[in-house]
Amino acid sequence: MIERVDATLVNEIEKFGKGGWNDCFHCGKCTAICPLTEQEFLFPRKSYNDIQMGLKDTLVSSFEPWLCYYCGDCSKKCPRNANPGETMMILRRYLISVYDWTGLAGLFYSSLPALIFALILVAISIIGIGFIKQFNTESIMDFGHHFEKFAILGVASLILFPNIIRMFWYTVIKGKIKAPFYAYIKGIWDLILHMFTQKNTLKCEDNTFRWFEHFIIVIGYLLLLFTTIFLNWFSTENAFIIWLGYIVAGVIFIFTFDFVLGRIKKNKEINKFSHPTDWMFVIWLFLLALTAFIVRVFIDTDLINNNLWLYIVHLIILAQWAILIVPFGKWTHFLYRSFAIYFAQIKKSALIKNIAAN
Amino acid sequence: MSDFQPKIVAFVCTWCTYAGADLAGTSRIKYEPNVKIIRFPCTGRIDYMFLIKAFANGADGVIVSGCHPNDCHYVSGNFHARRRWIVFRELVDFLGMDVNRLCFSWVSAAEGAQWAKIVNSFTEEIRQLGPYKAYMELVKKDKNESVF
Amino acid sequence: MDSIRKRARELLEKNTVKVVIGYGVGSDNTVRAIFVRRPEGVEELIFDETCVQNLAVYLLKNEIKQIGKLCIIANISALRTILQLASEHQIHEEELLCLSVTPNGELLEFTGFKDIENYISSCNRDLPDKESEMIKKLEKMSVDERWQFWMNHLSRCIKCYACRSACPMCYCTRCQVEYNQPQWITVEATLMGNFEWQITRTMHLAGRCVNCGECARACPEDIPINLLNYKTVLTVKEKYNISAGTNANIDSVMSSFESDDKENFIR
Amino acid sequence: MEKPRIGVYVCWCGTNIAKMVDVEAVAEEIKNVPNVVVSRNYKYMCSDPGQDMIINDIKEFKLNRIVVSACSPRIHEITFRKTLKKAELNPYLFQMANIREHDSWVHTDRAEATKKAKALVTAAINRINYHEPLKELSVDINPATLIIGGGISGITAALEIADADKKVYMIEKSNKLGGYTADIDLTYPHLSSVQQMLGPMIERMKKNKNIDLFLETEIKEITGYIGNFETIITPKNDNETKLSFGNIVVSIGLRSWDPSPLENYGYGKFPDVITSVEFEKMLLSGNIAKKDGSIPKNIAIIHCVGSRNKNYHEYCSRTCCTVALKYANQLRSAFPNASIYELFADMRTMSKGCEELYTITSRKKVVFMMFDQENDLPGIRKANINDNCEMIIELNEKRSRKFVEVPADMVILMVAMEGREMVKEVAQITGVSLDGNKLFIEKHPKLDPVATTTSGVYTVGSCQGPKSIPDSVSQARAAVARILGTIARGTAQVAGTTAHININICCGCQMCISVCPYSAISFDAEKNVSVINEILCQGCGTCVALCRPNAIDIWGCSNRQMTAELTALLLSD
Repeated sequence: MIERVDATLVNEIEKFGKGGWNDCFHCGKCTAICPLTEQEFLFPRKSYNDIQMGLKDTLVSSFEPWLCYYCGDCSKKCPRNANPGETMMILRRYLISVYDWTGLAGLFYSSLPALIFALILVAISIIGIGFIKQFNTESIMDFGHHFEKFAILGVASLILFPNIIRMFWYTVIKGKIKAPFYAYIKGIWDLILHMFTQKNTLKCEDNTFRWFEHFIIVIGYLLLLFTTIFLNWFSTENAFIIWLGYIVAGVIFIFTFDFVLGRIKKNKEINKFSHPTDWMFVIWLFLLALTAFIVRVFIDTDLINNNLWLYIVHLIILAQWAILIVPFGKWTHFLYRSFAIYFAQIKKSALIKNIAAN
Repeated sequence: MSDFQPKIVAFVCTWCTYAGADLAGTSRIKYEPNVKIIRFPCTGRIDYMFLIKAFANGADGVIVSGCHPNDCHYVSGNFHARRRWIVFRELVDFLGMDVNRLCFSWVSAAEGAQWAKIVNSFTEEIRQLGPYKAYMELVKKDKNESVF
Repeated sequence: MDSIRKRARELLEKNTVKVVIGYGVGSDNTVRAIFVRRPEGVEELIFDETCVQNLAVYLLKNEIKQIGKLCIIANISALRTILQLASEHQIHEEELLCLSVTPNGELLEFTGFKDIENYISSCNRDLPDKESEMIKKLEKMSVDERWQFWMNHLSRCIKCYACRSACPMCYCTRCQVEYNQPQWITVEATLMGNFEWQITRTMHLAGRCVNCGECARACPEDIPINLLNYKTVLTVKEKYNISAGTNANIDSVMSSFESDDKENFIR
Repeated sequence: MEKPRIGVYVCWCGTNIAKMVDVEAVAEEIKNVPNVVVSRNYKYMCSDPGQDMIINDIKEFKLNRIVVSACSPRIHEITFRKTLKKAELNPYLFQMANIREHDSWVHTDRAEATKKAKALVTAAINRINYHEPLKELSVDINPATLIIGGGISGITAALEIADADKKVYMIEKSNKLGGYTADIDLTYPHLSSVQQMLGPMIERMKKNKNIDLFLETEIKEITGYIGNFETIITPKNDNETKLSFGNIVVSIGLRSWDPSPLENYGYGKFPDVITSVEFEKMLLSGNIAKKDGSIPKNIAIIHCVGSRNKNYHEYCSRTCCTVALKYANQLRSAFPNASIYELFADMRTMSKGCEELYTITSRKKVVFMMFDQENDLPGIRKANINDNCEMIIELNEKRSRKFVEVPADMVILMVAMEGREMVKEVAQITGVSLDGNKLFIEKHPKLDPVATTTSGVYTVGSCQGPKSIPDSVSQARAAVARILGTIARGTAQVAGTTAHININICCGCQMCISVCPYSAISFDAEKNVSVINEILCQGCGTCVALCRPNAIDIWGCSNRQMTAELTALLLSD
């Protein structure tokens, strides 16, 4: 099938942010200076072309938006101020909405009222549950502990896993990547490595510190998840776990604070443009760590029983995070990006095999 | 043989090659001093007799150069010249003259470097060929000293 | 032969033409040009395969032109000369009547140049075999051998200019050799002057020569100077696909051009 | 002729020449050349003291020939000719030897360079023996001007000349003024109305008493030369009129190309594939619609149709890219939700404000796609029912290297501009040459872009090459400035270096007539000889080299002069 050009696709993409693709006249400078682009995956210029021409199938099957770590060099050097870095970000939002079978991701990205409504709905539900539990500290905290486990399990199995399958369908199947099975096995290590280390960020210039911050947050976040869910940080008396929880929460708290501050200061290219969901992601992560920290302090100072509302606030933030941000928001970068790198590696080996075969 | 300094005369049109040679000068491009230029208004003006007379007066090589086709200041002079050269070259070749000693070229006013290149390569070619002894003998056998 | 005589007599009797230029018997079994002005003179006219001379050379002579309307017994060379001279505005249709005989002995009478053009287009205009072969032979020689060949021949030239006089295309009021400011070509017969004269002669005939061979026939030293002209005829034919003396209304090869004339030697 | 008394002046040009050439030795040695009376060397011959030196020597030593050995004659020949004039010596009794550009600046061996300089100077001296005083001809200028073609540039020129109170004859082939411009709706880049601009100009043309307007009139022949042209015209419904004029402005413009030969675009086959000219008329009428009257949802504009293509027109038609952008803007205003596609080979938006128009257009959701003009043109086919559009353009998109389909309900072909059907006749009538693209050749593409190689004939506007309105108008005004200058002077000088015929020798073969690019040679049937019009002759000398009996020679570059120079150059070497 020959792909059809569609001038109206930009209207759809525009819902996810105002990109500068109209200003691009394809000088190719962005691609020339990008440290991450390579022969098989040329970006950002190529993606601009796909957007301008409205090549939806090509866009949806492309990995390029995920391979970008938004160092912002391209945006700085663009002679037409077409802002390629932000456009790649917009494309990631667009792709998240495409992969998401529920359609909620697209709704939340394109409509702030809908997002706020959802947040409020979650908050009311938690308060409602508190009401059902007659605001009993013990049973609410017990509910919280189980909610976390089930929320994670539920989100992962009902939303994230189907969405990854959809991503596989759009990119690998429809993108006609024919790679041998062993390539999929071989790439798994890379999948895990990139998922937890995001090591490609280091290829970007002057990005070591940002990578470090990011890395610490990911590790911290996973540790926090681990301590709260499996070790039940809020109910344990084990001093090691408590200290670990304190430290991890504190670290996330500090680094996310720095992230928020960066977005306020806008002194880096990556921070210049902030979609409401970008704000939400860092603020919620920050609040998550902060409330967790304070809840533990209150537990340790035995003040929690008289200040149950504090735990409920924490629980609300946690629920919003787990139900809204994790499956539909920026958190999915963690997943999609690493899978994109995994699939991209497979595509590359398929291409190499094809070249060798010809 | 290599220290032989050939005498070469160049018949050029004023609008293109002469101007091109001027450009070689203003660009300070260095080339061999063997070629001396005679300026004509147009290659169309260059009678084949001048070429013959150059050899009669002791030239070892002759360059004829003007505007590229379609660039003639006088619209079509170079086209007429080209026809004349084609016939003339075939004829003198048939008469046993060494046509390697005749260099025809198009050099525009913008091609200073090209002019220098042609002068240098043609001078070297003539240096390799040596003096035009056959023609010199022809001249010597002529009882008349004056050639005009 | 009879048909020619008959027609010539008619023309002269009716005073349609004033003189008939034709072939007659010369001394020592040769053929010469004769000018018949009275009807009874036509009996002297002959026409056969020995009549190879190009009588068109007389058409431009003032003495002949003054007589009045001419009739010429023309062989193919002469017919071609007439066309070429016409294209150079030297003769005009109304001044001339041409008679000729086909190889089968059929009398032809041409009233206009168009008739001649049509007839010529059906005739063999190739060079004689002997000369063609000689040219090929010379072309195969080395440059030095060719040079030697021509020097041997040209050293015999006595500058009698018979070649010029015999050539019907050499009608210039003043020949280039007659200049002394500048002295293009030496007056006396010197090797270089002879060489330069032949170049001049051939260049001036380039695209105009109808390969009648009259120049070589006229040469008292038997120098094959017609080869030079023939070589140029071949060049012109090959490069521009033009043969002189086939059209009374075209520009000469050397006074016309195509913007994409092909050559391979211009740097 | 008096005996030559030659003064030779070898210039140092500061160190430019003196560094590489031993100028003193050159000046000393050439004293021995016959007829040299004075031989000097000086720092700067072109300076006032240098020129004064020549003037004084001419008076003191009764010099009648001057040789200056310095830089290129292309720089200072005119300077020294003026010096000779000042000294009341004919300016053509002068010759320059170029020992700077052709010697000191290009050689590295001082001895060799000096030797070459001696040869060049000796050759110049030998040649100047045969120089003759030449007369510069002066012709009176008829103050009337003929303008051929009533487009925007012709109208501008006519009004400018008429405003200066000089007579104008305007010849227009069609029945109305305005030419191509009259069919345009808005101009780029500011999208202002053409009709508002052109209407008043045409009104002024009609009212102006200095302008004689001949509509539906063609010219068959023009005779004469600068200052003194004549023609006879037969206007429609009118008697034969004889016009005399001193200058000619050719402004016949161009026409749009019929794109039928480019079968891949299906022009003539699909009703909604239209040319830019047809679309412009649609805009002018205010109704953009498909042939069936419905409104197009997908509109494609294809650039470079027949332009920049070796098989049709190799040149760039120059205005179409920006016009296409203008169309996209006008389409967007008319149909805010339509899909607009621009298929281009290269986006060439030169001129003020045009690049900005491109940027503005690109922000209006116009899809720009590139195709390979040389090897892979897009093709148009009829769409199927479920395609939801009229036509499909198959395009090998160059930037993405992707083969794509573009839906289209209307396709606008930006067609090339080419010479009008009568361009060859006009060129022949006016004695101006056309280039291979049937565009008029200017006298100098950079330094003299409105004059032609025929004095008194100017070409303006797009007949010289595709042009925008401002460019055409500037050219018209530039030509007018030249013409009014000539009229104000009253006379025109014609260089003395022309060919001349010895009618005693000419045998009337008329070969010279066919080679002359300026039609300067005519045939005198009575005397059976060719005659050269010295005013038309530009002195190229092609006829000289061709003339077998040497009946033609050329002043300033005669056979005698050139052979003298050649001999001396080689013998003194």
